[in-house]
Amino acid sequence: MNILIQVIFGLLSALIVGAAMMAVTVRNIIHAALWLIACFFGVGALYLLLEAEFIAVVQVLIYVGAVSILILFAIMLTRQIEGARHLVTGWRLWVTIAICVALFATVLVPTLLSHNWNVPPPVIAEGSDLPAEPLAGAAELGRDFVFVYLLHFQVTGVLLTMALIGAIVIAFEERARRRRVLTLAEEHALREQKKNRGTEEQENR
Amino acid sequence: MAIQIDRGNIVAVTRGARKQRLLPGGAMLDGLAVIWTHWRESFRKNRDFSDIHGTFTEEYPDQQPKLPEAYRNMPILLYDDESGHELCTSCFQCQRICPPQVIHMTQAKDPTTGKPVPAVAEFIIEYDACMSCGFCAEVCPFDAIKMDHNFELSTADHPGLTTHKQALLRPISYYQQLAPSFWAAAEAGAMKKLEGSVKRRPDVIGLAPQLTEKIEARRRELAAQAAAAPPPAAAPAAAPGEARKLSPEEKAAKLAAIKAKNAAAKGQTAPPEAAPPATEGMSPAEAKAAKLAAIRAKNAAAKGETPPPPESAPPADDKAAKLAAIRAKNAAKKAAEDAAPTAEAETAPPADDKAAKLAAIRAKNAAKKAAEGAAPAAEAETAPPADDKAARLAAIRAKNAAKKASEDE
Amino acid sequence: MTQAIPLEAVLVVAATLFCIGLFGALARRSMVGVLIGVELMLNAVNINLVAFWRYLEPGFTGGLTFVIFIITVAAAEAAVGLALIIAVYRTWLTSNVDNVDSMKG
Amino acid sequence: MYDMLYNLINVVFGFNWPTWLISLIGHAAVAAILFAVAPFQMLFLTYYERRAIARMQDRVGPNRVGPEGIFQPIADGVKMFTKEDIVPKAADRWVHLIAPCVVVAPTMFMFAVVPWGPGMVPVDLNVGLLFFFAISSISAVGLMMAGWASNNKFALLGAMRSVAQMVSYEIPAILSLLAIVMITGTLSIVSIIDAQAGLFINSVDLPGVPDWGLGWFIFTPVGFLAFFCFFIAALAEGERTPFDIPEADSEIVAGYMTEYSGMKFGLFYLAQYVLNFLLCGMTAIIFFGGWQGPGVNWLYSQAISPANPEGMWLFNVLAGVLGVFYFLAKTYFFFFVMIWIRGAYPRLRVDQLMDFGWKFLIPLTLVNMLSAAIWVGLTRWGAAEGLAFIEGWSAGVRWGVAFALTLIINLATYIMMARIYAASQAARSRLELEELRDLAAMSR
Repeated sequence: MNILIQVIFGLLSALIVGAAMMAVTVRNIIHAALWLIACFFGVGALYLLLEAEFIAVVQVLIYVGAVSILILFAIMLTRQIEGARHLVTGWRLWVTIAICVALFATVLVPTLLSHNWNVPPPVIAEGSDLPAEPLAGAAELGRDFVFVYLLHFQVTGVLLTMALIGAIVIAFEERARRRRVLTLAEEHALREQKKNRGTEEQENR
Repeated sequence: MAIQIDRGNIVAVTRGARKQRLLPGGAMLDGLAVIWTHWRESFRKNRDFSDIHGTFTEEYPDQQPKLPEAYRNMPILLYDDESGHELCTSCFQCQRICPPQVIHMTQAKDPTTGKPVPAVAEFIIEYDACMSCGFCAEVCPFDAIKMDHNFELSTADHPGLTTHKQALLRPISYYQQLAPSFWAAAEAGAMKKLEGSVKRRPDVIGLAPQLTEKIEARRRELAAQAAAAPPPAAAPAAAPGEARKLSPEEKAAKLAAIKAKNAAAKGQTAPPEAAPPATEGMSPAEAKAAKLAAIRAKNAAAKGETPPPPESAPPADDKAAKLAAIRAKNAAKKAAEDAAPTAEAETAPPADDKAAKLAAIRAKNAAKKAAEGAAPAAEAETAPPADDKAARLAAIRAKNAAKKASEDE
Repeated sequence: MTQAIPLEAVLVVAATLFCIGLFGALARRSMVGVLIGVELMLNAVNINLVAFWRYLEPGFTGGLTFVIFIITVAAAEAAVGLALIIAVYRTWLTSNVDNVDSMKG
Repeated sequence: MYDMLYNLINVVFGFNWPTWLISLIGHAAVAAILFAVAPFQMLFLTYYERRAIARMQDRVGPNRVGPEGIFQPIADGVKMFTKEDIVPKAADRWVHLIAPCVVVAPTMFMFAVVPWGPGMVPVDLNVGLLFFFAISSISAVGLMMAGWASNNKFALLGAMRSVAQMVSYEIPAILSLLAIVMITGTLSIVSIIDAQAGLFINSVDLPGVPDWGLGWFIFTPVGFLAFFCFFIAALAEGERTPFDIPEADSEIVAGYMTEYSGMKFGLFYLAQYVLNFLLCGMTAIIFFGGWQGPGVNWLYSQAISPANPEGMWLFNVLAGVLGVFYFLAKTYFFFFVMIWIRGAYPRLRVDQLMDFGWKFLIPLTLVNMLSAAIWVGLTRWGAAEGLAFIEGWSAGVRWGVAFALTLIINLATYIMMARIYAASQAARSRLELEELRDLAAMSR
């Protein structure tokens, strides 16, 4: 069983890292968004591997189903799909790379590897070689949301509402500024008006 | 409430007051119920059009549709069942009115007088471009063109959709069966007009080809009975036997014309009639004659640009003779083309002999065939006594020409 | 799972994702690109939280709760951020970060 | 299942393969069965739909290929396979290629949690219901990819419409299911089916009812309203006729499928029909008991199961066959209802669709959730939860009170919402009419 899990983990890590790399480097912003979706999906699968089923499903539902769609919509609304320079250039690029590599190679990885995480040994159930651990699932999560983290839960709800209202307010366009799509009757009326004006001018002359 | 827009005027049409229901959405259920009724009733066949339920489908290839009388697909031409006379008088009304201009026709002419006859010589409708408007049938004063009910016209042969008279003709009884009441209304006038035009049609003109063939077959039979004696000897043909299939009378006419031309052209050697039987023993003289014939043909071709005197001189009282003249010209031209290589072959002695022999044999065969074919055809063409009128005429002319030439010498 | 793969491996994957996201957020010129980088960083954090939950405290819901909150915040952030992008695009007709500099002194 | 496989391979044949390999083989086998079933469903449903809609329109439908035309879908499949695959020159090649796969893959994924009969579920996820809808939302990405990659305005328009529609209608769908989740207290699809044993009243609400497998949620007011909302939302998600705006062929050629041909087009078709099948199946599972029906539970109690290892294998087969029969019968019935609705109603306008989803269905589902809460409170709670006054009531009385109360709430809400909605729509059309009148007057 371990071999299978390790192989799957390796493939998923490759997918996550590769897709993320593509997402930040490709020129076409739509492709970047699609790579981002692939990355989200890989992360969701990793959650499944980590036995966090509810989180995995939520990841797919929110990130893949909502956030990425939102991003795609925004890209299509702004219509800037392929720019000439999609990344910063010159020294700024090199500094950025340096920051990221330095963070990764000198801070994060050494810390992660050197720190003793005190991982408790898995509880092995009797008569089986598989671990039988009490995993918190969706039911526990739901109960804790109501009993333990109620305030946080409410605050999150308020945050979401505010974000919703804020997004609407920011993106709202005044009706008057919007170019109206004319109905058939309106078009006809306009044409008639123009015609009338034309004949009046002629008469005036 | 429905909104209707009519050139800027808004007309609001309000329906009757809506029924208030206990449960909103009941009208949606009513809609579903209607569809349910249709679904349930569809398992029986619909009987007539007053019944709004049941399956209306006609399963076409198995079940032929019952077409209404006024259904129209493609135009057809009518002819009288009994006499075989076509109703069409080539008045060109349909050709004129046809919106996609797919109707083409030529008027028949009296072969003896050359005057137009109220009959059609060739009638073509391009079915592939026809739009089935039915104007031609509407406009036809003689009820000769009608709309067919046959719609199974699909084919892989696109040019084949250009339909000629032969394929367009249908007997009146066929149309009568398609549209009995329409024909009943038109019958009296149409038949009267047909009688009028039949009077002005000589011989086989204006007869449906189906019947023409029958008549011709009958005549051929008669001729075979009458002509027990061998046909008049045919002259050796200058042109090699053509692979092209010609109708017998055409061949005869051509032969005669060529004979005449040859006679006119050379005018020194013996009249061609004498030559053929002698050529049996393949003598060098014979080869020489054949070669000569080829050369003569060339000459004739060269001359052929201007109308040869024997053809233009006599009044072309016979249609066949006139045709023969034109054909002779063409044949001569072709003969010249064919002869050219033979003439060139003269320089090479061994080959030349062979070629000449071959040409001679071919010429003989062609002449024989022509002679055989000529008899019945010529009989059929005109009255029985003048069995090979055209050929004889041409032969006489040729003889005269030969005589004249010898005198000149 | 816990036997087959050490916690460090999962954390390293998360760290890599975080650094890539950081690079994207810093180096991309278009606003949507920056947003994509930020989303990647948030996902890296989520992986960390789930991994800690699974390896250290599988019986408690603390880690999962945080993930849910972060996802909520990310969704809110995406909504507001994209609304901003659209508003900016409407005003300046560009979605490049560098071109929006009217506040520059 | 995996124990059986393990026994078969390692004990019977003595191969001594490692457990991970056996596990992989087991998963692969289940996946292969599902992958074989899905296209078959699609073939059957296309034929079924064409025949049924033809009957509703007083026609016969396809009846030439094979007896009564049953090989028509196969002929269509052959046609699609042999057709030329055209990619527009200005299209984004790779995205254009991947889009149909992205649309099909989630629908195949969704089969993973669908129970076909008692004990016949590929994976019993404890968040199965959420999984189902999370995965179904992925296909929106595929539609977007298809629409964008085609480089065609109709395709993009269709994709935008379909994504907007899917995202909007996912909310009422999930909210209406949440009412059921509140009553059952679980997200596992298998548990939801198990909760529907009983006779018109399920055995969870009223212990002791005879178990005929008819304790469906449709017989409760909460379940009925949830069904109503869910089925409408399912029509919109599956792009069925009153909501087939994304591929409105009279407006925008074929929507996101415009630039697709051959088997890529076939894949979109496949995805659509499989999704419809799954949505009908989900309706059957959640509101109509899935495989529950008279006799199944009794048969299954005699069979080999985790609860009863001493059973007879014959009963496994019988219970499985009967259960699958009930499930498929219900599913195909709902598909028939979809066809029926297609035959009856015209297409909505885009703004009407959005109005209907956001202003009518979502409030209705929210009220339904309140009803569900009342239902749960009245049937399950007692003094411990602060409802001391119902402590003494018997289960039957509790059920009756809950039924009456939720019925009143739901019915009143429905009538009120429908009236308000109709009035608002009428006012809107009146406004439009006045605007038109003004314009007409201006032009004169």
